[in-house]
Amino acid sequence: MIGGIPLNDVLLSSAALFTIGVAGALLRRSAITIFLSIEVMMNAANLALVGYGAALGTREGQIVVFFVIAIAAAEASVGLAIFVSLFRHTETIDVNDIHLLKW
Amino acid sequence: MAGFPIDRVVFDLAAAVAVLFAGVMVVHHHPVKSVLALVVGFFALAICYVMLWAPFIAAIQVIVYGGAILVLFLFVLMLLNVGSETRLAGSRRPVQAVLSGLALLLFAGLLLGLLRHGGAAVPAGNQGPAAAEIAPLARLLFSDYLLPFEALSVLLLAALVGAFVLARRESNP
Amino acid sequence: MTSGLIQFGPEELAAIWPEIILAGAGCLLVLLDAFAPRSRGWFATLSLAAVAGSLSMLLKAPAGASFGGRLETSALTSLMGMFIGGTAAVSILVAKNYLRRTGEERGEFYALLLWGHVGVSLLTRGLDLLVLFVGLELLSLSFYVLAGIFRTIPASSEAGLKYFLTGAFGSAFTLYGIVFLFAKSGSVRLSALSQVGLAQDPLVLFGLLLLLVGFGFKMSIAPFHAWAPDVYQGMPTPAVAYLSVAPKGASILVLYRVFTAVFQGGLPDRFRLAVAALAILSMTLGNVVALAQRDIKRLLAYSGIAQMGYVLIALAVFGRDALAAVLVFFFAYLASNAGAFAAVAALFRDETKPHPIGLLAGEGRRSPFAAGVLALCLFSLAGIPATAGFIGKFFLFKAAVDRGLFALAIIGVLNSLVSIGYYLKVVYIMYMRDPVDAERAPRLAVADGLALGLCAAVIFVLGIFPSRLWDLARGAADNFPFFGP
Amino acid sequence: MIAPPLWILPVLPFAGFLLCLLVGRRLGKGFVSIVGAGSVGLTTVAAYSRLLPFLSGNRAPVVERIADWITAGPFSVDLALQLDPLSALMVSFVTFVGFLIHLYSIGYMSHDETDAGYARYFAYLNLFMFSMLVLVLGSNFLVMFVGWEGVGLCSYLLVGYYYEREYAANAGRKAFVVNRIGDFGFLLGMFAIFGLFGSLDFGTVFGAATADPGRYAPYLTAVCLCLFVGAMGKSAQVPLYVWLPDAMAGPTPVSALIHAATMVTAGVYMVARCNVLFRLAPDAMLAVAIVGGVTAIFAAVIAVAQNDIKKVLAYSTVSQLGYMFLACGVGAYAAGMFHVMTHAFFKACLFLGSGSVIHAMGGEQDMRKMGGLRSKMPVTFWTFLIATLALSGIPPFAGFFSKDAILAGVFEDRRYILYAVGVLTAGLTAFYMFRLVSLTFAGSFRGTPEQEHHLHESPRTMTIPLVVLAVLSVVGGWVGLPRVFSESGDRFGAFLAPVFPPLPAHHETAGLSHGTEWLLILLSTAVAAGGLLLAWKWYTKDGGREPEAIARALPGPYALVADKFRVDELYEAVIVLPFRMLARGLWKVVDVLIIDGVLNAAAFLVELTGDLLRFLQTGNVRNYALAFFLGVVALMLFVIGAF
Amino acid sequence: MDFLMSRHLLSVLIFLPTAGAVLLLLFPKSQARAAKGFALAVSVLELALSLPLWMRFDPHIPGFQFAERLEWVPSLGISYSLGIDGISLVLVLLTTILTPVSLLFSLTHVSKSVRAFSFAFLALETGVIGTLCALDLALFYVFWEVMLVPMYFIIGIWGGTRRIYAAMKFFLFTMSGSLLMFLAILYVAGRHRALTGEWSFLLSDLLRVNFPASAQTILFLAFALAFAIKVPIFPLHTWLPDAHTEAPTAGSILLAGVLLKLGVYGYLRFALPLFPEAAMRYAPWLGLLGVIGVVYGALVAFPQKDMKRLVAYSSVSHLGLVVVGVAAWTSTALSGSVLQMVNHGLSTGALFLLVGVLYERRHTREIDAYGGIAGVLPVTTALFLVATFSSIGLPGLNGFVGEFLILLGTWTSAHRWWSVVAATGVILSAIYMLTLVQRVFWNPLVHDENRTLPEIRPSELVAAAVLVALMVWIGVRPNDVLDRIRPSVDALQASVNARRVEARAEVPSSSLREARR
Repeated sequence: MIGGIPLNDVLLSSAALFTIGVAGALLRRSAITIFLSIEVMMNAANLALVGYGAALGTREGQIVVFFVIAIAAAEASVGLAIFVSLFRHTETIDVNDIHLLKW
Repeated sequence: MAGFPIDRVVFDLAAAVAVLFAGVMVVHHHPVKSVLALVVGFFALAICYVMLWAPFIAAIQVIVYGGAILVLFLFVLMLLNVGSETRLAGSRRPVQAVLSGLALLLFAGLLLGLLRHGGAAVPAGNQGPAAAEIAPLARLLFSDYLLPFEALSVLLLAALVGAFVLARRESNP
Repeated sequence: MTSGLIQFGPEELAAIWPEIILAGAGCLLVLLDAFAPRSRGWFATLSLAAVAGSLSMLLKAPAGASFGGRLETSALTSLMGMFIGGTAAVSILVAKNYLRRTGEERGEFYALLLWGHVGVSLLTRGLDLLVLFVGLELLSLSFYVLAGIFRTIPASSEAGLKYFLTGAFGSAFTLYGIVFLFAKSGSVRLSALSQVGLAQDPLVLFGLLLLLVGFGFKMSIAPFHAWAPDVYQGMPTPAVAYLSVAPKGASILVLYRVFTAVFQGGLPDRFRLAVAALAILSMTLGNVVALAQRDIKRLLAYSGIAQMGYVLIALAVFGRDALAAVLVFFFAYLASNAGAFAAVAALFRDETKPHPIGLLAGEGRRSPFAAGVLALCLFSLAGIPATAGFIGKFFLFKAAVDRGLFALAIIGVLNSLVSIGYYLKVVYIMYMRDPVDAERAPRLAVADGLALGLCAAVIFVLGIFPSRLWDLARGAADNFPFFGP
Repeated sequence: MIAPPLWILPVLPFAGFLLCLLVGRRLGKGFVSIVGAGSVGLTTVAAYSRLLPFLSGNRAPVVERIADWITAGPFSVDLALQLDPLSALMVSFVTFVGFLIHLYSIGYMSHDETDAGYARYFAYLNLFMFSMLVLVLGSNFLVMFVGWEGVGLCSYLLVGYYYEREYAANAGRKAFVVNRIGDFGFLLGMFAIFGLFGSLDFGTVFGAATADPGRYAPYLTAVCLCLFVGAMGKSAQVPLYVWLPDAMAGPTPVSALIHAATMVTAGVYMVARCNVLFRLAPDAMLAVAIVGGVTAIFAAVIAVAQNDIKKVLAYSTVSQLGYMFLACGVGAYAAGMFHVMTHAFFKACLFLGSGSVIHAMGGEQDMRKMGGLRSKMPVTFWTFLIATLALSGIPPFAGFFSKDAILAGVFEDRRYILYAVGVLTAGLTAFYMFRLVSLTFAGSFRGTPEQEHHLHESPRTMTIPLVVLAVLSVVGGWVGLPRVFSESGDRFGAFLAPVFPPLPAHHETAGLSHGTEWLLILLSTAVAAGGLLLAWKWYTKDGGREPEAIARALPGPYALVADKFRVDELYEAVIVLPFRMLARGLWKVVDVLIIDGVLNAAAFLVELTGDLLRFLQTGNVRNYALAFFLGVVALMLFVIGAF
Repeated sequence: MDFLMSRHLLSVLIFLPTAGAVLLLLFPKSQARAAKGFALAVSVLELALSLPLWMRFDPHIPGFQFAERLEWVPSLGISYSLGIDGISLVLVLLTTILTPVSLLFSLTHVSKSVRAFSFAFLALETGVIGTLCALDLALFYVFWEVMLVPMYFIIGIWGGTRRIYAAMKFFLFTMSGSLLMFLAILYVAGRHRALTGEWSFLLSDLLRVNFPASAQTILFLAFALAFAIKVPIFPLHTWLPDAHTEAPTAGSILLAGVLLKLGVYGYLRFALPLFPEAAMRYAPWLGLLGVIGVVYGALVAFPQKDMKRLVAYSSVSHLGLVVVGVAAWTSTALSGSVLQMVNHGLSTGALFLLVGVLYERRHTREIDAYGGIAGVLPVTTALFLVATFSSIGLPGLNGFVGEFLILLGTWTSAHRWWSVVAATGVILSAIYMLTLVQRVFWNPLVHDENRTLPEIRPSELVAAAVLVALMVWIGVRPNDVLDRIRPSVDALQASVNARRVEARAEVPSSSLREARR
């Protein structure tokens, strides 16, 4: 229990978020949406981290989350840059239409 | 503390909202709308963090995620003005969709099964709301976590340069 | 443990110098590129110096854990340092001429390479899940960019996209795994993982599994390999030379660290079986599909997938000799694989096109040295004796046989039989087919020659005098915090 | 007179061989003639200078060890030569006849051959002399086998001497291969002997056998049969005789030397040499006798219907060899060897005579195109006639005595059927020989005019040997007179006696009474004379009308005989063809189809799998992510699905 | 120098060719002929250096001579240890003789990237001699595999039309066998460690290890497979005709002359002594396959249309006989087998060489393209005849001695019928070889282009003459060779039989391990 909040609620919602993230990553075709879904997955992790941290009474959880968020930001900038530079060639970011390299 | 478990209700509501909007993000065809849905989801998450005695995290969640990252997404979307996905995902290759669906169900099932063992190994610490203080967090960051913190700085620098290299217009110097 | 003072003493400094040098050199390169474009010709040299410097600092650094037990300095890390340093050196040498040829001789390339190198170095030294994660991300981010750095070439950008999406996806899983390890040990330190009872806890197993997946992804182990062929094909070859070697070695080391921390009584059977299954899948898929490849870089990618399968055998064996074998194997793999990519960079002159094997026809006579080294590297990868590759396989299979994993060993050798099929295919195309175009080959650039010569030398020396390295590796493995057998 | 060591004998012709082979073609015919014939001449001299003391001495076997040869494990054999009455006999006429034929060859070959060919011819001939001497002088089975194979090799080379003629090349190959079939038996025989006696040395083996017959007798039948297979191959016995008629493709002197006088009798020599073993194996002896008898009559019948002069002589040789084995088979080894010797004289004479005829006819061998040569080449005719009489067994010519001795031996051994066969053969022999003489020398010439104009007597080098041999064909038999003429007459048998030691537990048949012996002599002589007269009447007096009548009367049998009972065709159909098909089948089916097929299929499958799996790499990131995720789920199921 | 000659002669012999090969690279492309000459000189020097081996070899010492030992990977007990006994001695000399012969032949015939060609040959020589001298399993394996690479290039670069297929087939076949042997070696060493606590790959050490029957069987099969493929034994032989046919002449000479022998050699040196029980249990099967090989090879050789292919199949037949001799396991048969390996090297080497002589003039291996050329090429014909008769075992030439000893020894063994069936090879070999001779050299000369074929060149003549001389020498004085072989063979048998006895008396190894603890 964290205050009045059972840890399981936290974990369940985190799990739900993670699964949804995976689902998005697998089912969407726009590279951007896929990336968004991946962000959701990381947030799921964050939620679990904070929850555990609180449950264990250590701040490490929050520390890790802090790092994760920073990293997520960095990833976002790089990723979007990649999208942009790719878009210059292909005029699309629909991954179904991006298969120059295959087989 | 007996009585109405206000904390829990609030947390669950917020979590529900977060999950809901994450779902919306996934199913919505138009990327922009997806982003906006996600903004809401992240705000809800921020609330969860508050409820979990992590106001600082909540703050950067709002600022960095909601404020920076998603906005960046929006910019890019505008820049490339990508329209909504014409067809629903995978309708061209049903295999992908079907397999993903099955795998997801399995995964979710296993995850739920696992979380039965979710209880923390260590009994809950007694510091309680004290965890919410930010100063010790900062101290930790610069003492105990100095190494990863510095590494993070390199990482950000790399990301910066990288983004610059990639997004620069024409290649000849 | 958390007092208020900033904990940064001389020993911390001594321990972190190598990374500082690399990161600093990176910044310097970027600045020079911006403000003194003239000096571009010297970038490669500068980066080499940085790598060398950091390595020397690493070797000088006093052994022990620093940063509150988050950073290790030991015989093991210095050995790994030599390994990744060597990889970096080769890819920088290759990059020199390659970039000039493609008109992309920019500081950023080297800078990103060095920063990625910092990430790998942290992976090899980190004793803390957070450090490891940051290192992983640092590595990944730099190479996402390097993959797509040729913005004028669609293939390159596509490689960037694919690597980025799959990589981000993968690291999300890694992160989730870290969450559960943290949850159960209450800390992100590896040392905390070695508490009693964790080895049985399903959540911990789940976390370890996700780590296995995440780092297996970096090692391009089937079924987490799919990115490798596409990315290798589109990525600038020098970067591939690095990416296809150093991170893999670092990753297996990380897995060893984490697993040994948790499983003090040896791997649980199901876990060992799972690893073995991955190994078999990787070997078989990699080798069989490689047979069908037409593009040399894709072929090497699949060969790499197969080779990592062999490495996983050592993980399944899970013992000191096995770890030492892995170390030796990776030195051999460095020389052979990086050497192969170096040769590819030297032999294919047009970067905008793919690298079909057929173009190599007759190179055996047109450019004897590069072709010769490529052939040598391929023979080494195939594990022909008197080359380093044989030594690597020798110790791996020896470990497996000693542990009684005969089935695994037999499948392994049968696979290497299959692998001969495609390695020799390349060789005979180079030597037994006539050139497609009669035009004389441009003479080999100094840097390329240096890189190739280096790899060839290592392949022979290691192949003929393995004793020294083996003893080093064995020593390094000895003071590895093994609790188990 | 100094007695040279035995090794000189083979070494001299070998030296001649080397000289002719290496420098002969450059130094020309004169040189080759001198070296070729000279070396053999020297050999002859050396041989006799060695033999005469031996004859005068106590005739105890002399073994001269040259060197050790092969030693491996328990097996060890020396290079050693031995001189005993048997080998002495062989050496005496081998060297002498050989020398004569070398002389003859000088004249015969000098015309139409290039220097190279001439040198090659004499080289081979010398090599043959070497091998033959090794064969007869060898003091153990292995050295003997060296000569055995060596003569086979020379026969192969000389039969195929006109290599650019396909039939000659075929004949040479056939000769060697059929001989090899025999050698197969010989080898097994040697193995068995070594297995039994632990040695291949004649002295040791025969000594052991005589010492303790009871111990070895049970195994010896098999051993002897193996050895006899070898003899059958070398001495052209049914069913392995087929190579000898074809071997006539070689130059005629070769036929005379190798395929009449010397090599083909090696089988008889070998059986005689092993008489100890054979006599301990009665069943084997019987087999030898039967094979001999069958061969004798069979070949004689074929000879009756042949028109090629050399073919007739060839089949006659086969038939006579049968005689010799018949003798050995009934234990009359001395008689057999006696016939070997006399046969060497008159058959060599006949072949050389036919050679001189063919020479004169410009290569023509078909008797139907000859006739009336008597006046054109008298020397040839008279010598030929004498030899014919000798072969036909007309007293007092050589053949009479040897043949009579054989028949007597057969009768003595109570093999009456075989005796009948022998007598019948004698009649046939006389018949076809006089058919030959009549067709060739009597009557009028039937060839082309320019052949007729070209006819001439042969040069000295050819006629002298003819005369010498003719003389020998007359007197050669007088060394072995039947007992009815004089008790001590059989000097020949007495001479060879030590080679055929009495065996314990082996009954010696009591000799025949004089009366029976007289009868036998008269009978055989009468039959011979009858055949002779019939042939003379049919072919000389009334120019061969009856035979044609007979041929027309029963065409089937006649054609069968004329086609040599179509044995070659039979072998072709039953052995050669299946062999070819089997070989080809194994290659195409087992090698190509099965083994390589399986392997290539496996390789192909692997490649195919690769080609298919390759397309899993769709290039679509979402599939990659899915693969990744599926991997995760699978691992979870496997590792923690249990919990 | 004396130091080298006296105490490191084997090492000198092993690495002299490599050194020469490295020096070859210094020659400029233009100096092709000089490079060839140099390579030839090196191989001749090698031959000269190998003669002292023959002289100083003491037949009365059964053990290994000229021994050398250096630590190589001490922590694993892998050592660079060399030594030869009579068996390896004769094969080493065969190698040092055939290499210059093939280089001498190539002197006038190879034009395509000459330096590489000579390099490959010298490297090959190193590999072969190393394999023959190694007394440490790891070292042996290294040389054993290293051999493949130069041979692969020799076939693949300078070979005939289907050379790539042939080279690939050769490499994969051989590799597939040796990889399992590799694991077996590892297991054997590991077992030694388990029993004694010491790592060692040294043959002499591993010979002290006894293996449980089950393991022994598997290990033996692993070894035997590797060697059987190399020999090659009947069902595994199909790589050989392709490799021989496509390889350049010089390559065929060494392939047939030397490489095939290494299979039998390895079997005698390692498989038999290490796993005597299993070896004896499977000897009947081995002999059976050998017998089949004799007959099968001879039969299949007969219908061949390609000269080299025919000779290749004859090799299958001859080596089948060698295998029979080994399986028969009597000292006569064993000596015969070892001697026959040398004989086969000489005769088949000569045959390939002379076929090469024809090929270089006519540029086809089709038998039907020839016929009646005996008159055009008398010397070649004569040489070919000698080689032929040596290969079909005519007494007075080398082939006969070996063949006879094997058959005789087999007859005295427990498997008499092997020798009966194998003896039919005497007939069959005559059939196919004489058919070949007739169709090539005799019969009418039908193809006019054959009328003008130039006669054999001096260099070729010398190369062939050397072989012919050796054939005659061994045929007449086989004891010069046998005396050196015999003691080693006896020692081999003695040790194997001793181990079998000891193995029966051996306490279960597990309890033995307890004892060691």
